[in-house]
Amino acid sequence: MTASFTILAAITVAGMAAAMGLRNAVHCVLALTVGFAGIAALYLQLGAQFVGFTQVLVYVGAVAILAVFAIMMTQSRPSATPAPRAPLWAAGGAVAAAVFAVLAWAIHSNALSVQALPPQPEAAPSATVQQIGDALMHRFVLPLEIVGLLLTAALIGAVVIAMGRREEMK
Amino acid sequence: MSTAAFPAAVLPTQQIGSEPTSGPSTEQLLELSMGPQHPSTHGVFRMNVVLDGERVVRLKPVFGYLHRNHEKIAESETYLGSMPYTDRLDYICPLTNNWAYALAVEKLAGIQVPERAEYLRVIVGELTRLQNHACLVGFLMQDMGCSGTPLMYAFRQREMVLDLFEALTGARMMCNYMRFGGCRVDLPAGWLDQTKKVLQQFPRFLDEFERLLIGNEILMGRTQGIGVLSKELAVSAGISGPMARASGVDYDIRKVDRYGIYDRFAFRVPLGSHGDVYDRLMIRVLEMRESLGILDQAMRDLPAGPIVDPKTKIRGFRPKPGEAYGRIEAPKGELGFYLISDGSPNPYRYRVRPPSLINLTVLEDLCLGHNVADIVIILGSVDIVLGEVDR
Amino acid sequence: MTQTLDQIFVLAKHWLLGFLPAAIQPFCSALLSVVAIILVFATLFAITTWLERKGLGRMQNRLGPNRVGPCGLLQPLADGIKSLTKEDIVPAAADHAVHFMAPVLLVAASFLGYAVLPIGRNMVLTNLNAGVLYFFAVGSLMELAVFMAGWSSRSKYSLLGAMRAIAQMISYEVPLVLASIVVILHTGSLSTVAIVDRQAVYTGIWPHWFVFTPWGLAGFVLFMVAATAESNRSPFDLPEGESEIIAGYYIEYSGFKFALFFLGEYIGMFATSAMAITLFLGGWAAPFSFLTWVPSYLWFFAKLLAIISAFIWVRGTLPRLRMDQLMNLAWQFMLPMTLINLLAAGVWQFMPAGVARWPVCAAIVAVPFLLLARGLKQKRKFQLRTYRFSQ
Amino acid sequence: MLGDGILKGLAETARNFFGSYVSRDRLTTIQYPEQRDPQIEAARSFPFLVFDGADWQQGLRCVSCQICEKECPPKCIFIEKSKDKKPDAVGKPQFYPVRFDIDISVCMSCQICVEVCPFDAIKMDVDYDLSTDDRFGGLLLDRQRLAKSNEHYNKIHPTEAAAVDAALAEERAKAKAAAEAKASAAAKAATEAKAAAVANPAPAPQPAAGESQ
Repeated sequence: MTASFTILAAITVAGMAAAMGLRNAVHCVLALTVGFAGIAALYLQLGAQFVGFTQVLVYVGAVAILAVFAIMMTQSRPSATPAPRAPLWAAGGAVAAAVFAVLAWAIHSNALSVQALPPQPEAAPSATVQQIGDALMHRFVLPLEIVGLLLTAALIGAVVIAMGRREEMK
Repeated sequence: MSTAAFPAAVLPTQQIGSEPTSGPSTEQLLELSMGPQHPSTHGVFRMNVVLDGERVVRLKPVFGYLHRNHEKIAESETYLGSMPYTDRLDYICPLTNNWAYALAVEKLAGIQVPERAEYLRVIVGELTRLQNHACLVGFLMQDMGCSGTPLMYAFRQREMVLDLFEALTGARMMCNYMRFGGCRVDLPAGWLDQTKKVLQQFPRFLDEFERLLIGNEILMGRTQGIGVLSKELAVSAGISGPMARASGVDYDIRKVDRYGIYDRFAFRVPLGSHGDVYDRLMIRVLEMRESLGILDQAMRDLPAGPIVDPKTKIRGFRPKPGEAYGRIEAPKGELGFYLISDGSPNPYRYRVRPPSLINLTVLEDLCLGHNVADIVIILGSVDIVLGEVDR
Repeated sequence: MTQTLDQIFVLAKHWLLGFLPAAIQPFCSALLSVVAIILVFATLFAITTWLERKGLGRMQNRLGPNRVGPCGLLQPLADGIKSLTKEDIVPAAADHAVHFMAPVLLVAASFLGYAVLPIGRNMVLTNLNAGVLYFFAVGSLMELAVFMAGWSSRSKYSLLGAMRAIAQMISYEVPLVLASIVVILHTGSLSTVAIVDRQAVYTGIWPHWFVFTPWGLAGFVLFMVAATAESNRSPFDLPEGESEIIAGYYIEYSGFKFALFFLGEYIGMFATSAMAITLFLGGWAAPFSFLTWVPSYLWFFAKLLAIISAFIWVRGTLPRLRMDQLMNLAWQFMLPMTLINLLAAGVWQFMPAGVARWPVCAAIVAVPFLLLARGLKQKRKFQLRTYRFSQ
Repeated sequence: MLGDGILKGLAETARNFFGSYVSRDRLTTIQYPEQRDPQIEAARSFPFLVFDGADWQQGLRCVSCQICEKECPPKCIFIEKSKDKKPDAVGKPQFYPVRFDIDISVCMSCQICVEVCPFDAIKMDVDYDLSTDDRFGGLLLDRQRLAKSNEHYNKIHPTEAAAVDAALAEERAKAKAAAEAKASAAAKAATEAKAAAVANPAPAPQPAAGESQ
């Protein structure tokens, strides 16, 4: 529990909470981005440079922008009325608390077993990226290819849908 | 404002007024007011554009920000008193405005123009065409985002022509040069040599300009197939000038009317076949080359003699009752003045047929389906001057 | 002696740090480097604005700024004072907090990239082993800043500009990253320091810069085109497009915030240019082995200034593309070309070292380029036209 | 090939960039306050009133005929005629303007006033540094500010002024001859010469050659 971890965790939690709580959808996305950036910083703090930068590149650079576009595309008109408080807020809160408890327990029990292990020697940072690459290209090459195929299919599907709409418009 | 995601930015269709002409009703349309302070509307012109994304769905031109009551003022002025006001119609080419007005009054009063004055009129008129077209191609490039380079080259050339105007008429833009039955002053000493020097440089500018941009892929991509004006629409909408000729309409008043002494000069009229922005640009470049030829011939053949009809009175000028319409091929198109005289010192009715305004009427037809970026260059290729549109 | 001169800034930093207690030395070391980077590149920004205005002026046959200080050198200072003292106008409907944060975030994000750029030998803030990845990751933050600026202004023009900017930056990030991957493929490292070290070796007098290989040259050109688009420079300055959407996403900014946008854009441009230097032009390495005595950072800045001059040159020449053309260029030309270039780099990697791999790789890049270019041109039917004349 | 047009354009700007350092007709800039273009003789800015001799009030050529006031298209001239008469440029007693105002914020420099003036009294100036922060007073020029000497006129429009001066000199000679003739005739008739000169109509001055229409 170092000071930097505390600060980063606080920023992340605050960002995510604001993303849920703010009224304006665009503000929510911006707050969400702060949360993403906090998570990326946490990865970096753990020495996972590749994951951290990928988090920034993908989530801050792409997902946030995508969310913004989605909001712009769908929300044509602002809802002037404040969102009504959900009637089941108490039940929701209870579920959230239960999930948190389960997760906390899982992590805590796991952490004990980790602590039992001797502290691992710090992996040379240059190895991490290379290790990821090696792992992807050797051990996980089949899953990688499958994921790639799936994404390509999704991409083509998206293009087809978009083109169909354009034809309609003409 | 915290609740509003898009209070001002995106308006739903219902708020715009009428239904969009195309597209599904769920489309979000954006109504954009381009102008009157927009940098590319060539003055205080305004376009209310309805956009679907960046595609133009509707476009409504709004005129009148520069309305100066020109026609009504002219009806309370003497005939001569309107001459300086015509400078301010199309302030890029004052001399052709002077000429058209003088032509109308000469028709009305039956005044003969001495030969030397006719030659002088052709010389200054073609110089005006040169600088107007140079100016236009520069501005069109600027609208296309050229960071000012072609515009500066064009203005360098234009300044030289304006220097000539100043040496001859005393003013760079508000020349007030023509008089009924001729011109106001004769050429000062050395003016022809200076003009020859300027004209010798002009082909170099045109070559430079063509090397700089005409073969440029970006320019071709931006202008070819954009803002196509069909020949039929050009004829039925009364489009004139380079814009009509770019659409393939063989209509040049210098050839049709042969007013003045234009039948003495050998020149060709370039015609486009596509009617897009590229053709309108190129027609102007080609017309500049033709104008250079006319100027060469006119300066070669310039006779000596009086420059103004001595019988025409400068004060107390009262044409007999009647009406007349005088028109010329101004750089922007057919510029006409329609006058009714009731025998008094001021016209009973005075009407301008401004080429810019008539050419602008097809703007929406040219712009529909194109991008915001295209609106700007289409407007630029129409070649308007708001002083003339709004009068 | 040359060694000392080369390392003078590194030595100076160590000497300064020697005065401090060891506990805060790492922190102070970083702080010193950060301050140095900000100062140096902010100065470069000032010089560049002057250079740009002078260079553009000369290209346009003007003088450029020449009133403030000798040769107008103090013009950036005057501009800075002007923008500082101007009224800061925030639109009434604007989202004040986001409106304020956008320029700050933009400048911050644009400076972040410098952390991994080796400015000279041993002169890099941090040698991250995922340095290139880091650079592109923080570069993507700028999109967010642009969106914030455009959205929070609540102006239609700024919204259009922001949409354009984001679409453009996202599209061109793909070819930008793909163009740089060839270098990573060759060096097998994401560390910028390692990449430069690989290039700072010589055969005879010739350096091993990656730009001197077929895939490196193609990669460099593709990278520079993508970098031009990424930093919103002409001819890809659509987000600003002053003749279309006036100033795009920062239309509603004034005074110092406007200057911050300006600063951010230029700093981002320097960063991508510096990345191009690092990846393809040998970073701080001297161009010939007998010139290695010149301090390394001087080479870096010489290369940077050369690239900036090229940017200015292009800006002074080309018109702007249209949005759809920009996208087509990215997806139909840049993307296939970068992928083909990747193939070429792979072939280079696996072919035995020798003369044979040169023509093979060159052909792999050049043949598709010619075919693609011809195909694109024919598809669009862009051509020079001939015109007919009526007599 | 894709891009050759772009390369051609780049070559052109490079040529202009270097050309602006060597060629004078490429870099046409004039550094305005220090350097100025030579004054063009035909140039015109705003009208002024010409006076002869040293005293502007005595030598003003204007006879307050008010033609320019009537003909001015934007109606920017205001003239108040005097009650008494004084001798004009030719020596003939004439009315003179007690007030002569030109609002140069309204004036459009058309020089129609110059063309219609039968007395060569109003001419166009070339001075263009006229901006002022006094919106009304500074731009409403009165008689005194409008009056400029014939030498000034000769300086700014030498050819035109020479023609005007020649015509005026001819007028004066004619008037003088007529006056002398009258005087001798009067001496013969032993009547008062001065009264005769006043009573006789002098020939109307001709417009100068350079200004004729």
